[in-house]
Amino acid sequence: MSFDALALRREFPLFAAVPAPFHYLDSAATSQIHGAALDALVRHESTRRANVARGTYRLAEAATAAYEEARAAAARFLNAADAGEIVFTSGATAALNLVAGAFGATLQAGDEVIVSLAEHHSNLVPWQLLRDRTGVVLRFLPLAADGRIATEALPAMLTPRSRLIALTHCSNVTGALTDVPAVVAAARAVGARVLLDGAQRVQHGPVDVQALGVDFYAFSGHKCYGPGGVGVLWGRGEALAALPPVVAGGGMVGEVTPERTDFAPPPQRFEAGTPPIAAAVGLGAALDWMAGLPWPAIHAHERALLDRLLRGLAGLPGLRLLGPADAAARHPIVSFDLAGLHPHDVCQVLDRHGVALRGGNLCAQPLMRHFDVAGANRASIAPYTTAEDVDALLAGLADAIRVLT
Amino acid sequence: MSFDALALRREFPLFAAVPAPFHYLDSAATSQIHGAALDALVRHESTRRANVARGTYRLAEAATAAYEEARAAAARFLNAADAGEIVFTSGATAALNLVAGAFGATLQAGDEVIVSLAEHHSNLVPWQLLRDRTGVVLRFLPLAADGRIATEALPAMLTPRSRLIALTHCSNVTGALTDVPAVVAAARAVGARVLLDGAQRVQHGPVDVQALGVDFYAFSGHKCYGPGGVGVLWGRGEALAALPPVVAGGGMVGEVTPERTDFAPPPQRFEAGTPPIAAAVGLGAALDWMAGLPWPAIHAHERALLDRLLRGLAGLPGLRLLGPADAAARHPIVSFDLAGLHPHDVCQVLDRHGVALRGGNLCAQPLMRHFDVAGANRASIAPYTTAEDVDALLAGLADAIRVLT
Amino acid sequence: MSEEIYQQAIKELAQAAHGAGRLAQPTASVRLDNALCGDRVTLDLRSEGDTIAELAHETRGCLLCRAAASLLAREAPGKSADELARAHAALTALLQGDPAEPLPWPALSIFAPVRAYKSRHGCVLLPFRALREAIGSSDRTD
Amino acid sequence: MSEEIYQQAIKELAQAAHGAGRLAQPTASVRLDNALCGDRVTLDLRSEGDTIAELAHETRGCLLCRAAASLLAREAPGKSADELARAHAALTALLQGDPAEPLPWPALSIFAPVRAYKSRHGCVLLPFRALREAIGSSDRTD
Ligand SMILES: Cc1ncc(COP(=O)(O)O)c(C=O)c1O
Ligand SMILES: Cc1ncc(COP(=O)(O)O)c(C=O)c1O
Repeated sequence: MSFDALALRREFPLFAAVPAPFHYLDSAATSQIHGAALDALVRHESTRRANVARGTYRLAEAATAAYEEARAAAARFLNAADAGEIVFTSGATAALNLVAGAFGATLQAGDEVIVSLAEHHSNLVPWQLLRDRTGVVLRFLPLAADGRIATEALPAMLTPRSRLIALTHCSNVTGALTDVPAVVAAARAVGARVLLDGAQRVQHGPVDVQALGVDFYAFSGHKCYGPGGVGVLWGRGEALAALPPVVAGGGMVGEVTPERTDFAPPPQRFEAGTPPIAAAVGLGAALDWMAGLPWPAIHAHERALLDRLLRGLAGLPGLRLLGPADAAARHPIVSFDLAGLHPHDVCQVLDRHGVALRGGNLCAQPLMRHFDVAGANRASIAPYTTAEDVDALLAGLADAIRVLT
Repeated sequence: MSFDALALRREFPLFAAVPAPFHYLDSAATSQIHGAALDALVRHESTRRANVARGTYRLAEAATAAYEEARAAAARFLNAADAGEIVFTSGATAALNLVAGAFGATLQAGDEVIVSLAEHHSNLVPWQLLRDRTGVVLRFLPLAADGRIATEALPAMLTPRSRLIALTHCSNVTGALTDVPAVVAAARAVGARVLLDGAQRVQHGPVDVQALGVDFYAFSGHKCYGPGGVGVLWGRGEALAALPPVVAGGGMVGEVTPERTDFAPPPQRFEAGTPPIAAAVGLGAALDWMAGLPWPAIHAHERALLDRLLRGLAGLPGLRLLGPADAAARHPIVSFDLAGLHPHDVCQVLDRHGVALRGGNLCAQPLMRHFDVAGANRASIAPYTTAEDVDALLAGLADAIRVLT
Repeated sequence: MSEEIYQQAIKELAQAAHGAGRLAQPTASVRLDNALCGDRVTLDLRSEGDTIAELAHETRGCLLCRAAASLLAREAPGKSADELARAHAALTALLQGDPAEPLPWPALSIFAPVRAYKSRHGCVLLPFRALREAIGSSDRTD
Repeated sequence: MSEEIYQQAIKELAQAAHGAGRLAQPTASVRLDNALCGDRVTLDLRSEGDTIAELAHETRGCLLCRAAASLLAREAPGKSADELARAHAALTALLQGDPAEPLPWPALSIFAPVRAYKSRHGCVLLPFRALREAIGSSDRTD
């Protein structure tokens, strides 16, 4: 099985636009947008733009149909049982906050929510706000030394008050994949629900939420080759139906009087106001495009690059890998400390080599504390990444040591 | 001063794309996107796409600079004292909910929020949710017979517990402009803050929040010739600084530990997660474009069309205007009942004439009840509207009477 | 088949408003809203065993919704829950452009031109959905 | 003027870490974070009248931030609040590409190459912002 990353690159407008040398290794922060997604967005805004689900004229019908087709595309991508289980949000953060607000409203003081110490701030701080507001108890799954979530500790942590386990599907720092079957089994044993933060998972291929057996799944369009400003919350039908609305406005109501209002069923209940219509349509195109990719070949390609990167890093003086040392059960996201050099200095030197790398606390301060660092350098590999990108990074890191010490 | 609406239309990609006859009279639901806004969005996604405010490589610096320049454009458009007073949201509904959540969190049971019976659901239902959650008292400003907000009733309604007056700047049903000076004077007298819902106001030209003297201002990009999926909350510096965050995640924090988190200052405090970067950049381009338009000439053009429409409507049998009968102190939004015919039937017949009109409860059920109708037909006029559009509507309405009765 | 949605037959049915009003002693009552357009049907049902004995409705809606409610009220009495489910399914298929032949109730064909207007399908189907819910709820209370 | 950000002088200043540590009896203390990158300066100040008598800091940050803190700690003692405000303003102007001539402290010129990298301006300015806040807060407690 062969896969041509260079051919794939040509489908991404940005790579044609940025002059060489340019080695984009920050897809975990935002992936580049695929041409089909951008085209779909532009086509929508310039030929079919109208508000959705309200107008009866042809343009509005076409806009509504396109928006609902994007919902169907998201359902296919996640293998959701029904398109009505897809809620469009403005991003993964908004989706996670929606669950924190809505599921949180169904909880009592003393009920427990479990997260891990490896969460992105977007799946941590919303739960802290909930805790501080309501007296819900927030508990933290510990981590193994290499940063993996110690899901084996879960059964002992759960109690009859455990209501929700909210974990990242794939760490944005280490790329480690969470052992979802273990989590779901433990959750089922106490009747808790499971929310997965799929923000980092989705750019590496379609997901099967039914096979995973979870209850909620959140992700962002801009991290899976789609437009910015749109995201998805999937919720199992009955799980979504049990949630009250958090954000209110046009399009999510039944009867409205000054005294009281009743609410539309999901997904509309959770889509107050005009949604990001064209961005959702672009996301639908990105997800359909992804669904047609040769994922086994892409994973082999990404794996080869990950091995090349890990080998190269191992040869650098003072390099400390944060996260698993092997390539198994992870996506190709690699964070590391380089001889104690500050990540911003390292990334600045890399930039001279045309290497785009992210450095800092990576929105995961508890995990940084676990590794006892203030910040890290992170390289992330996507299907359009090439061996040249990895080699440029390795050369740049060697130069950074020279320049900075 | 002459203004050429036909020339202006050529700057909007949609008008070239949709075959004639096409008479778009639903700009109050969503305006069409200006070419400069769409181009700016596309240019951003295809040449400068990176996450903002985190990366140090050149692409990320360019993305951040473009995003912050969009913030500056919004500040110029609103005449805000500082770009730091501009919070990007996913739309007007999100902005209004943000105030309801954040300002709401500073209120005690028994504190009062005042809205009117003419509000769009997006500036009504969030306050109902707040009331039901916290015991804040929600009071309703009454309306004059023609649907105008009876701001003269405000001083008598206010008490020392009145904390916020949240009103539409321009009605999405009648186009009536709220008497803001009266509201601000009354609010100042009791120390209440004022929030204006500017969703319908912004497509008719720049706003001066400092001259208005209000504290918060909300609007959506898709209603002012910008992309969908982005909106703005402006807040006076000290008013914003006094608000806690509602939505949490990456990019809005200081130090994060499992036990506690501290928050960045505004506007970042209110922009959790990856914002709609390219859409904001597109919105900035739309606002800059608007700032350069000959507004007095455009208002004269809109006024002439409004007069033409009102005259034509007056000649139709069984037509009942909902809202002021004159063209003064309003923007060109006109809602009406046609001989008791159901708006969806009317709009369906209009569609055959290529006329795009919105019919229904217009997300303003309390106002519909005030007018004692279940729904209404709404025609809205924008700078690109022509006399032909208005004439096609009038001919279509005559036909609708014939077809439907 | 005419492509005019607003055929004389539709207008006449809406005008006739068969079954308009409420029942004194319904075995089931359902109120259903079309959240997107605000149309509302309040439907009362009196069933005897598996048969609809009486049906009445208050319908606030467009011509299509009112015509559908009127047609339903004219046809339903004396029919079984199964027959009504078949009519509902046939109407849905008709709107989706895949009509069953022959239609269980020939008059359903007046809605064929609505096929092209997806945003209006809900208007036509609302009374049928209300009836299905009413039958379901009277099942439960039997 | 070299365009290399990481000049020897920067590295040496960061390495030297002038003023590293805490004061036993500060008249003001300020902790300031760069929310966007997580750099942090904790700055202690002992002023006598209008003059900075002593300054110490704990800085967790990049080379630029550490060099700036070190330079500040070397230069500040004995200077007045006004002189420090002038140095702060001069550094800001330098980064914005509009340098005051002559610079109040010649050594500030080592930061000129940072001009081109907007995301790093905050790193250089963080210690100066912390000092300004510390001076402001000791004013208030005077
Ligand atoms: C694991 C994880 N969760 C959540 C998020 C938040 O996504 P967004 O910023 O698109 O809302 C991110 C992105 O940084 C992430 O990596
Ligand atoms: C007066 C008014 N307020 C708020 C809104 C909500 O705007 P959006 O749907 O863009 O969030 C609208 C749009 O319909 C409106 O007309």
